[in-house]
Amino acid sequence: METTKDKIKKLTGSKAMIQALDQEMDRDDSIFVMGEDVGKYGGIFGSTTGLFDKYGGERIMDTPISETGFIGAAVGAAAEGLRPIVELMFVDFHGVVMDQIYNHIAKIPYMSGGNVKLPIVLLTAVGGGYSDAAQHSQTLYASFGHLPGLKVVAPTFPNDIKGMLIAAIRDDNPVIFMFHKTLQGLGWMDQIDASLGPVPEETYTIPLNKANVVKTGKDVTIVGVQMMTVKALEAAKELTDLGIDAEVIDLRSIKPIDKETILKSVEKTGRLVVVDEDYYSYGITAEISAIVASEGFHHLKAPVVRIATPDVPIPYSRVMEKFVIPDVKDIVDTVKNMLIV
Amino acid sequence: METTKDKIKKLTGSKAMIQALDQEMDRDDSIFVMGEDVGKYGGIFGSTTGLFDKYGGERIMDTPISETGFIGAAVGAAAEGLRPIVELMFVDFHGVVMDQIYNHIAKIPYMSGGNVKLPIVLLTAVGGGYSDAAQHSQTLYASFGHLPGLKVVAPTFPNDIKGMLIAAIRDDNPVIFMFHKTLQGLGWMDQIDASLGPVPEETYTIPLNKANVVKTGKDVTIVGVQMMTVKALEAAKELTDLGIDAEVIDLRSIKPIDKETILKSVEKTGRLVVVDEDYYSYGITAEISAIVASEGFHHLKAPVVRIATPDVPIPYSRVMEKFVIPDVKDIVDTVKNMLIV
Amino acid sequence: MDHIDIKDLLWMYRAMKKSRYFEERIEKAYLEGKQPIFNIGAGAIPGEMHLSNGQEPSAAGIIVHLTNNDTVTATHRPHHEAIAKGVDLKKMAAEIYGKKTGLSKGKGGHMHLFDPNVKFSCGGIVGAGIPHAVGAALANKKKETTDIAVAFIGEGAANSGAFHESLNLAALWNLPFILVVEDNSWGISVAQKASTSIPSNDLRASSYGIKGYLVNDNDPIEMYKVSKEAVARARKGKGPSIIEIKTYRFLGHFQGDPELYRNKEEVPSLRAKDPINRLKEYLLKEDLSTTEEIKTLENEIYTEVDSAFEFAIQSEYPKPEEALEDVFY
Amino acid sequence: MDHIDIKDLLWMYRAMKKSRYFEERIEKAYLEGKQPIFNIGAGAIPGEMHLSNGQEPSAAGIIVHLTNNDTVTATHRPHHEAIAKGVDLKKMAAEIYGKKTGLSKGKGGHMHLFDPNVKFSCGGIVGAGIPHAVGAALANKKKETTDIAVAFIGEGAANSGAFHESLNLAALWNLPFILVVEDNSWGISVAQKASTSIPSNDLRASSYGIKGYLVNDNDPIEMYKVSKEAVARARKGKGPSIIEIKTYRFLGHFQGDPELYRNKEEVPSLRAKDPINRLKEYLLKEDLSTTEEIKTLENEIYTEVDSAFEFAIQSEYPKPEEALEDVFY
Ligand SMILES: Cc1ncc(C[n+]2csc(CCOP(=O)(O)OP(=O)(O)O)c2C)c(N)n1
Ligand SMILES: Cc1ncc(C[n+]2csc(CCOP(=O)(O)OP(=O)(O)O)c2C)c(N)n1
Ligand SMILES: [Mg+2]
Ligand SMILES: [Mg+2]
Repeated sequence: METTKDKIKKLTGSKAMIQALDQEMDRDDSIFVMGEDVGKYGGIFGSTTGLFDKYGGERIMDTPISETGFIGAAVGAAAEGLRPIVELMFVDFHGVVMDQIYNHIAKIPYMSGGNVKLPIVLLTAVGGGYSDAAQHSQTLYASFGHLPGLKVVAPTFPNDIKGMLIAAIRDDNPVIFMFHKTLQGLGWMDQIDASLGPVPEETYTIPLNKANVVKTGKDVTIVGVQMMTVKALEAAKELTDLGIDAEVIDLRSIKPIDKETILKSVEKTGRLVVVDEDYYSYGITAEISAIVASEGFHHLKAPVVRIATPDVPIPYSRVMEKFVIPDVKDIVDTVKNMLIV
Repeated sequence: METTKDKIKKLTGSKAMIQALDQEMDRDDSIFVMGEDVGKYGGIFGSTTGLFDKYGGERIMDTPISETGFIGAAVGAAAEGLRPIVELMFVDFHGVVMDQIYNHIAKIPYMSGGNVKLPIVLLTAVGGGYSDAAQHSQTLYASFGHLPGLKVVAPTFPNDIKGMLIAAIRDDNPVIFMFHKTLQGLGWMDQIDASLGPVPEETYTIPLNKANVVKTGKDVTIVGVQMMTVKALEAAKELTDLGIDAEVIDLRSIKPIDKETILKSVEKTGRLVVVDEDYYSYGITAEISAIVASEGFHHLKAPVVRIATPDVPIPYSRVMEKFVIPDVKDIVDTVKNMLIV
Repeated sequence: MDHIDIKDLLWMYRAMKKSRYFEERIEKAYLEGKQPIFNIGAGAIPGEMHLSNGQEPSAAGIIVHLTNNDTVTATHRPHHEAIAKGVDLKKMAAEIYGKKTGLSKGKGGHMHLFDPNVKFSCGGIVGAGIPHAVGAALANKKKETTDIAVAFIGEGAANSGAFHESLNLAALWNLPFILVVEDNSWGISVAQKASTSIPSNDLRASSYGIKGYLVNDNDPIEMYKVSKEAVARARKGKGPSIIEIKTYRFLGHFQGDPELYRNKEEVPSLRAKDPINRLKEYLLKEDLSTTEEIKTLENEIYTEVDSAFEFAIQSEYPKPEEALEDVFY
Repeated sequence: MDHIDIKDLLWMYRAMKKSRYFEERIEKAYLEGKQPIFNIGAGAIPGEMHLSNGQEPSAAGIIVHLTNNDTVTATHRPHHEAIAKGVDLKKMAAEIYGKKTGLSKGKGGHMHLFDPNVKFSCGGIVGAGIPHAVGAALANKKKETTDIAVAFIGEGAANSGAFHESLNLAALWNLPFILVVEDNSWGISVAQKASTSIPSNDLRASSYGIKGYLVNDNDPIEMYKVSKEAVARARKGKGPSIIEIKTYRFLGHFQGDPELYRNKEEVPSLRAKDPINRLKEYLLKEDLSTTEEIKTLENEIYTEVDSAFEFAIQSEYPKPEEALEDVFY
């Protein structure tokens, strides 16, 4: 990927998504978007802003609140050679359409012996932290990662958001593309630095199966995804002051997991901390700990450490929500405990 | 629990379930059952046979194929003080009703600050091995274990089936009760010894949060659930001939997991093998390996080993299905590799 | 004044006005800490906020016929129904403020209000409350009471699978169940015409062999009358009904909604037909009440609502670690 | 013989008879290795087996009006539709036998048949195929073809949420879509009356502002006529329809069903009205065909089906590790 400076602009996560969609829709007429409020509204979390004006209602289609209907319709449309992009407004709503997602979109390519390809991208907003309570604050990374047939990605930074979304659209397999609300850089939510970043204007792809070492270090490996990557980076900064040199890996892909990158890092550091905004049990912290405990066992100098949202629904009240979602301090304290005894 | 010999009879898994339901329904008028074909048919996998004749259509209610409707109705009925038992015929169908299960049944007790209790038992049949293919052969243990607010149990033996079902019915929290088709001892499926076992006639309960050491041993800890427990026991027998003394733990409860029993065993054996009929990634093998790698790390003499159905849908053709579902030989070979090098 | 009880109309006026005033206070409080820069997670009341201003007739017009033992399930836009149903106002306000004294000790928030004392609940998933009410109606039937259950939804929710499954069940089992569809023309930014293949959901009653009623133009009195019949039928075991009311959404879908999708003239023209004013004028014109009486009633409301807010504001926050309670393993 | 093309009726007879004979062979083959003790997982064809004997008119009567470019989605009981739609018979038989030469290389089985060449698919989740057909219809409309999509379901599936969401979408977007509801009186053991609040699903068309048709008594010719109209309307952009046909289920829900829930006399009385015989008699009575011609046609069918089974039986099984192919990460 050759890029010159003047072709790179700082974009928010939302703008990076829109640019990816726009460039791909421009290139390929068979792409269209269906979802609730993706039209004039532009997507509740800014995934499609401006695209309705450019592409019209035939290609940016508002739907009724019928997730099984329209996400199921993506199957038939994809089987006919179109490339549907469907938005499930909040990942928390997956339960009304999970059958279509996991029994059909995910399995038909396999059940047809590879004869039916379903190039479907399911966009969905994840994440808490703004008191939207138990039914609108989840990430559910592992709920999708557990089930076969789906690629599941959750990029953190605008550059990755654009590159991985283009890769997802061009992929002939179904892809669940999770974008984190706080990382969209929306004007009406928390403003955080990580939601704005340099994005090349040209089209490019980033693989859907590669983690990314976002900070190198030698003392401990911290793996996170989306907001937990951001917090791990902040924690790493604080740890530097304590003389601890942490390596931070941005997972990016929930399924498949890039074992190699993680194992290589643990080989170097000997220590693993996994941080997850999703629920603790049967989540990312479990999977990555298990990978390392079985395939990187002999490199481990200390027990693996898991930091995740405990197994309770996300509470509404800010004080309680802050308590359950892992924070920078949790990471710093954990690593300190691990290394300074 | 005091039992005399003459009060114990050998029952199949199915008969054990029915006895539990019968005794509880007899005791408590507020209990009723809803599900597809639970009436005259008696449950596709024999969960309610005979109960319609005894209790009639008001308490053993056949429903339309409207899982969101009738499982959602359990919420309202439970909130009104009844104790609904609902059957989701195959766990594979959960996708059409997952919203009711995980956003409402599981969360309302919490979202109401404990003011609304939902004593609902969701019965559901799990398991493959008879060529029912991708949409009728799953166990999906972790899909439920990952989400907060649900107790999730999956007993193996008739004695546990009865005791845990009674405990589930009496519990004031929602419980997902998974029964394995092959362990029901049905006349039209594979006949296996484990599906028949001694069951006390009187009512009794078995805790919903305790694993069970079904064979003691000192060389390696093998953790399984349902059919994988059965296979682990067979494997343990074969291993004995090789001079390997395996300890086998029947997990029984997917959520919460009885960490103590597992950690205690690994403390003794120093070696862990987890076997799961569910999918590999983000499954039981991940969670238990992670628990041990973080809380029992210093007892581990070798890398943990995970054996599970790989991350592909369950194929129809017998040769391929046999290949994906873990078998006795897989366990034996694994343990041999682990111990005899 | 055939079949209309004056007391009922005054009750309705009180419920509607109370809801309106409650929400006016919420509207202001919600912006505290969100200015000059709006940040959904900031301020005294964080998270999404869906207000029902304009939609009061649908709640008051049917709940006036209900008792504490009848069940109501509502949606993400629940205040008008909660207030009409008699949900504890102090605890409700405290819950919205995320306080320990709230209905759910701060765990629920404005989309998740539960008051089992008056059999009220609501939730944030479109359509999901319908089967809950069907289940309550099933329990009522099993217990051989004359209690009924009413589910409220928006017109958008009427295109969800839960609508169909629930109505078929309720009809099949002849349950004491009523579905109220509040057609406020919008499902967030999607117009009724862009979501629904027919003009109104009372027409869908024939798919289940049940009764369908349509109330036009947000008319509180028509809602009252129609509901009276539907409630009586349900109590008598004559089966479920659908009532659709064409109602108004004065505010955005949620607070902070830029509302770029709707015509600037829509809201003023709806506000000109404010149903609360219309009911007041009716009461006065027909000599069913006096300016005095209404003033008194309104003052009572202000006092009650203000003290609920006072209670909420003064209450303590939960302890962080209380987050781990109320899930039982 | 207004609007009936003789060739069409012969085509229908062929499709119906082929399906029947195919299933008769399956019925026998399914029991191989399952006797004396029935074990669902044993034998040449393991797993569940849902046969459609008696239901052939619903498939043939509409598919006769379709081309290879029209889409059909079917259910767990898919053979009659698959065969009428022209799914490769050899590969279909091989798939059911779990062979490498099958439609899906043995990965799908009888409930999961996919033949993209003739745009056929089916699946094991009740109701789930409806939105797939709606999506195909949407694609047809986007591409401005005159192709249409037809979803088949049982009457049980008509109470699923997917039914409602899909029909509303199809109607709203005016798609070339037809839903055929096969009411065979049963959803496994649950009678139509115990699952459905109204007598037939054509009545539900009014919930979507679309056309509803009812075909009584499993009548192949009536199905042909009604479908002709519905297909023509869909092709012309006049919107979706629901066709409900009252059909017969001769066998149990699946093979091995003890059928304790239905009256012993039901099946013999249905068999007495076998629609294949009725169509044959009609063809002969009206002099549209001859005993000769029908004999020849039947012999062709036997040969074709037998050689499909031969192919399936002779084919090899996949290699175990092929299980890991066709999921792409
Ligand atoms: C299953 C589901 N899908 C989508 C949403 C997001 N959502 C919340 S409210 C809403 C619009 C609801 O419209 P309507 O039913 O008409 O109710 P109104 O907001 O107009 O009161 C949507 C799409 C949701 N909460 N649940
Ligand atoms: C969502 C879902 N629920 C339940 C089932 C189990 N099941 C398979 S077929 C069937 C009955 C279907 O009845 P109907 O739609 O009338 O079709 P028929 O079998 O009569 O052809 C049921 C309940 C399923 N496969 N999917
Ligand atoms: Mg609305
Ligand atoms: Mg049927």
